[in-house]
Amino acid sequence: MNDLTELFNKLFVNFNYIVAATLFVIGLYTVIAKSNLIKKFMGLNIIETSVFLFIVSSGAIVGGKAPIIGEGVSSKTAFVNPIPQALILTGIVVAMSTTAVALSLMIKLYEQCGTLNADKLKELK
Amino acid sequence: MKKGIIIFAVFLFWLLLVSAMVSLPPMGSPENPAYSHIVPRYLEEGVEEAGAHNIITGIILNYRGYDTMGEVTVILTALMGVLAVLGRENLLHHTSKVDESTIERSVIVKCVVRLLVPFIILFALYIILHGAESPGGGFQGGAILGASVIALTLTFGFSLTVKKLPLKYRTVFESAGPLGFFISGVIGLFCGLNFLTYIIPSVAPAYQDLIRHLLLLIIEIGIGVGGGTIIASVFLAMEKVGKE
Amino acid sequence: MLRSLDVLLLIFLLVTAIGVVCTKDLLGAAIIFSAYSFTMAIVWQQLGAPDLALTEAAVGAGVTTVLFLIAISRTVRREDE
Amino acid sequence: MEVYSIRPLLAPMISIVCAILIFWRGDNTFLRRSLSISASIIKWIVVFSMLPGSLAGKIYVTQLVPFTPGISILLRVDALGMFFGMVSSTLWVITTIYAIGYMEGEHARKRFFAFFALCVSTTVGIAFAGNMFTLFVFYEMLTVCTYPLVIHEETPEAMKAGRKYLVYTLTGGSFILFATALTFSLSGTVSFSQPGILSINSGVGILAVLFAMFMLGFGVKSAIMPLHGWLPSAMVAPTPVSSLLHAVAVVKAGVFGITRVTYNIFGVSLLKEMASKGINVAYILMWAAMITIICGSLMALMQDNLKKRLAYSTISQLSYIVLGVSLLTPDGAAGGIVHIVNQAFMKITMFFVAGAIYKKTHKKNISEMHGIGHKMPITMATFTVASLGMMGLPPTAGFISKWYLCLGALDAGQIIAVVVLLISSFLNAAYFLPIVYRAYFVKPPDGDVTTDEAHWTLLLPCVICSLYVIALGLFADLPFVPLALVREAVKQFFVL
Amino acid sequence: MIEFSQHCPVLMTITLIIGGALTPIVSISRKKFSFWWAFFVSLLAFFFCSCAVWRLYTMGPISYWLSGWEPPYGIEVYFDYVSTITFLMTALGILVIVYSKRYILHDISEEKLPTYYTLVLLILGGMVGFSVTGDMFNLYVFLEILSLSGYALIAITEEKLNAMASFKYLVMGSVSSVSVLLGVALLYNVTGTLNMADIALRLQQFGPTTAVYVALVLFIIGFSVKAALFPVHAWLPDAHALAPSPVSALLSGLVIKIGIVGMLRVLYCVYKLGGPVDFTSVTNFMGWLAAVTVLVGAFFAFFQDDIKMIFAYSSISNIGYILMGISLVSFTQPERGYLGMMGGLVHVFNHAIIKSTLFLCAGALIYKTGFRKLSDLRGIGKKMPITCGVLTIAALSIAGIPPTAGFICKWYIILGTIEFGKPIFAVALLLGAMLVFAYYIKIINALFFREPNESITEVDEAPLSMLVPIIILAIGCLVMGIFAYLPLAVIRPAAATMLGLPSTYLPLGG
Repeated sequence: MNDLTELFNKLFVNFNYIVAATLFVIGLYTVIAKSNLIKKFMGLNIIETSVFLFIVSSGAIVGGKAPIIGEGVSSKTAFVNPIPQALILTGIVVAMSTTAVALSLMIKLYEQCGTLNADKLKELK
Repeated sequence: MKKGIIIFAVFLFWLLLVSAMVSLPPMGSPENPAYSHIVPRYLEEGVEEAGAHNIITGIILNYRGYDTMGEVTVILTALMGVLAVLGRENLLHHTSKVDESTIERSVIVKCVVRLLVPFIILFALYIILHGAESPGGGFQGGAILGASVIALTLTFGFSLTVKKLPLKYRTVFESAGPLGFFISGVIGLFCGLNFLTYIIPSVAPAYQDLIRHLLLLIIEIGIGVGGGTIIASVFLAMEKVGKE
Repeated sequence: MLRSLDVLLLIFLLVTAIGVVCTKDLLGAAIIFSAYSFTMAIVWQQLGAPDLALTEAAVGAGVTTVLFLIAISRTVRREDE
Repeated sequence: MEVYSIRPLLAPMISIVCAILIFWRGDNTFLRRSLSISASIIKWIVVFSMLPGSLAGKIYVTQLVPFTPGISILLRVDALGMFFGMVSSTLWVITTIYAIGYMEGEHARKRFFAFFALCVSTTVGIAFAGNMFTLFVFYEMLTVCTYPLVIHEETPEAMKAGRKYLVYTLTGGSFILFATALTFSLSGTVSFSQPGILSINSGVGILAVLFAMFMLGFGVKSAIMPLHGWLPSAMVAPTPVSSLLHAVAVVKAGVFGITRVTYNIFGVSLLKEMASKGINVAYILMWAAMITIICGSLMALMQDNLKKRLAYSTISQLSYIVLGVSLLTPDGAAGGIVHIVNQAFMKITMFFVAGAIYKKTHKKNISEMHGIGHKMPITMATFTVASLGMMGLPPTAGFISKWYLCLGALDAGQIIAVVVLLISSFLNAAYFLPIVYRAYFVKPPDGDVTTDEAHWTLLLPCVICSLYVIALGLFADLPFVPLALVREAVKQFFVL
Repeated sequence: MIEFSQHCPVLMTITLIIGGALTPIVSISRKKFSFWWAFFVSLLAFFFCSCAVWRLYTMGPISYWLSGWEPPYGIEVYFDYVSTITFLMTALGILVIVYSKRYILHDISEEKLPTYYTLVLLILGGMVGFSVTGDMFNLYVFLEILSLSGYALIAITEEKLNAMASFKYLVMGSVSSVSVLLGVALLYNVTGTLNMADIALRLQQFGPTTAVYVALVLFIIGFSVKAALFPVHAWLPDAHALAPSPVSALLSGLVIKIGIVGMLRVLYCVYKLGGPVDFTSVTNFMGWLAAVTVLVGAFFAFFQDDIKMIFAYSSISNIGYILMGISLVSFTQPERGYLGMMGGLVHVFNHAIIKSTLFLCAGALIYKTGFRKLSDLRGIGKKMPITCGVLTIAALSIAGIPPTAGFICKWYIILGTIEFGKPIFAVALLLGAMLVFAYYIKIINALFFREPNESITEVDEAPLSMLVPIIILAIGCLVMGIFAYLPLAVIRPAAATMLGLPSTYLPLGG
């Protein structure tokens, strides 16, 4: 009983992480189960953003402010962790880049094969 | 049946992830190793050392500048990928769906876009140049810059944009990101310092700060211009349709 | 740490994600995906990351969605095609 | 006494250079022929220049490249290696002359002669290998180099035979590779030394497995039953190939490997020690050899195709060697090893004859060869000499090996081995004499008895080899004959 | 020189990346100039890499602090013994670029030339950066650079199936990248740092938690996809077979090795033998996976008729060899894994050389004849003797026939499995090698020993710019086998340091 409460507690404390994990598997399901290529790629985007959510959350601090240290801000203020944000900035760009390449591939694929359904494409081969 | 198996496998994976997530240190606590190991130095001395009030800008341009160089290379790679797959647009052979569409764009849209775009570009420039002090920076500004080009194309057509932004200039601007890093980074190298070092000890202390600002600005502008142009180019390459 | 708004946003995030998965109309899915990105941007703003919120709003909700829309306009709109 | 010398390296290099030159400029017939002959003669001289030293107990060594600590590509000519090197280089000269005559008018001669040279090079490499690792390297190279020769005809049948050959030998090679690695792991070295490098401390069970793996590996090329399947099918190759490679180089490389493993990796004392602990691997090997001797002979009886019959006879004769080696007595080993050269000369004569007959009359089957002795008297005379040698009648070379084998078997107390050898002699008579009988005493169907010998390039090798068979029997005890070298080798193995 | 050489690890990366970024600019007016530019850039990178390697073997590993920030605060580039693979990458890069000069115009229009060379330089830059970085997130960034350029290079031709192959690769590759990123994130959350050495140190302090194990699993999944191990290999055959041949050579020779380098970095630099996380069970599992991969790859190759498809499947099989070699580690007795590790690492080099030779030869055949099926290519050996001869050398080499390069690794991995007490792996490997040889013999038979195809007339030897690279590579195949002590001397310290032994460690037979 006590263990259960503790587990529940932990789940709730790290709620953001749990949501990120859930989003991850939702995306993963889309990638695996959906046969439409554009849909697959939306799933992939969900996976990527879920990881970003996880990383950003791990940098959050209770009552933290954005880490912009201007004049008049006392050094006592709690700032959130800036490193994850710097990483995710890169991550977002990478995600967008992958999306651009993938979508152009799909456009070409459609021009050549006339379908974007993975099952039908397999038959074409 | 197939769906059930997938759901089951995905569920197992979820359990794996959750078991990891639960064992992590509690979120938001300042005692976390993630918060107590490297971050204090960034927060306390970041402004001095990195030369930016926005610590994030300091990290992405200075502490972890190499990552950001990789990042701008990634978008360049993406553009090259799109070009490899679809090829550049060519005014003689291509039009866009926008041009072919028979729906006349309404006057209101045209007016609003014409009015707004200068402001959007101004805002983008502000974000690019003011990245060291406030939220934003090179890439965010670049994205907005690119978005303004997209807005123009969608309202006034493909051929106008292609004419106004000739391929020759775009080719140069697309590589601006890595190039900015190269220019700023190599200066340190020539002074016998490590790559991407912005503080040049051989210069009089009064000018050191100025040089650093200048170098960081070159990078910011490089990222902004490069990012914006690449987004526009990707859009144009994907949007074009072959003429019969 | 958790505020009710955050919880609400996170749950909305899950709902939009499932919405993306379940919508058969790709155009609709792309729009929901845009909403998802926007929610994500707000979540990040709440977590003290305005830089990221700005980027996600511009790139995730903006550019990525536009790219999806172009792709859909150049290819198919229904998922099963 | 070890002497550093470049000659062990020179011997295989000559053939390799020759092969490369043939690949490069081999389209010119004259150049190709002169290259082949001169290379084989130069090599023969190089190898024989080491003979006096070898007889005096010298060991010539060339360290090629340091591979890693504990392992290197090492060429080391001890008495056994010298012996095998001598056999193969001598036979190369003879076979080259024969091949020039035989291959006249065939296709892809450039390829044939180039790979022929490569094969000899690798065989000499096997002979001179100073450790198991080097031996394996050359052994695998031999497999690969032989392949284009086996499938020379490029007919579907030849391709099938080639495939079979590769599957058998490469599987065997894998066993050897594994066993070599295991040896290295157990003893920390793979160099051949007296008396063996393994010790009983490794455990009898694992040693038995190791021995079995080596035997399975080398047993393929030495065609111990049931690993012999490839040999009869590989007879589709042109006769010079069958003769040199399948009667001499490839199969002898197998038995040579068995000898090396038995005496230089395991060593007599270790095998005896293992026997005393209850696992007598040599005894099992002996039985395998005996079964192969009898079964091979029986199967030879059933063949009508002359080359096939010779192939099965080879299978049976090879096991004489294995039998001698597995007896673990000095006389037995001497008999077995000297049979390498004796059998080589006898069998190559027969193959040459078969090839000459085929070239002249296009007859392959024994049942068609009525009265061939009238047409080709000299050729058939050499065949008769070789058959008598196979039966082990004095004064041919075959008698010498059988004599020593029987002595060794009696030494080891294996009366059954003596019995098997005797039965085998009868069987040999049973499948060779009818050929001789048919050739001389049955009238040819068309009654044409005018003499019509093959070209001198085909005839000369047969004559030389058959004379040699007799000479080896008559002057067995002179210095500078193979037996003296074998005695030296056996002295090293048994530390006499 | 010393002063200069310490900058080299990062100089070679930025040379390739900036060179790649500049390619479209320098060739605005003359598209064909992009070749000369790419050639120059790759030569320059090769020069820098040689300097770095020279320094590594005279003065030890190079730790380079970018922007001058000390490691946990800034990004560290760490050029250690494993990074010598960059030497191979830059060298192979030059050869592939030279080869592309004539070949690539066969596949793409002149319009796309600058794009092609940009992508080649970027993929090289990505791989080089990936191999020398000492920072986990930087690892991910370079992983993305090289993956994205890889996807694009496959789809650069107008062939119908290429886009599909590329997309398959892209989806699986992206999922794998994301799982690597999640692994990095978990480790960051636990340790608070991104520097590899620092993570290793802090993992020792904190001890293992579930998250650390899960991160390990995620890394393994991610890098397995990149390396195309058995259950997640599906993308490889199409992608490698359909790409233009020089690209296939790069992908099969180098890009799949990135998965291996990643595993080495994560397992042996971050998690470390003797650290708090006992991952023997993981490596054990990887060993079995490798054994299955060897057999599966070899088995499927058997049924192919397309010459490049055969090579692609054999890549899967060979990646299995490498993984088998590097997974033979014992947590408590690192010395026992030494020989296997050597074998695996040597095969990283040798397989890269051999497989690029094969693909480039296949490319030459396709370039000249237009055929890619074995049944169509029969008898071509008489018309193109040099190309086919080189192909034969490489084929023998990959089957592990001595004295070629492939034999060395086979020997070491088998020795390693025996030393490690897992002879069953050796059996799998030998069986795989037999199968491999069986289908390479099929190729050799078709090229040399079958009736020539009548429809191939007027075919002569490939042009010089294609012959030179393949001949150099063939010489590499032989030299690496005959003078095996050269590569072994280079690899030895890498194997030792991976296992936490002193870099001069040298057991008997090692």
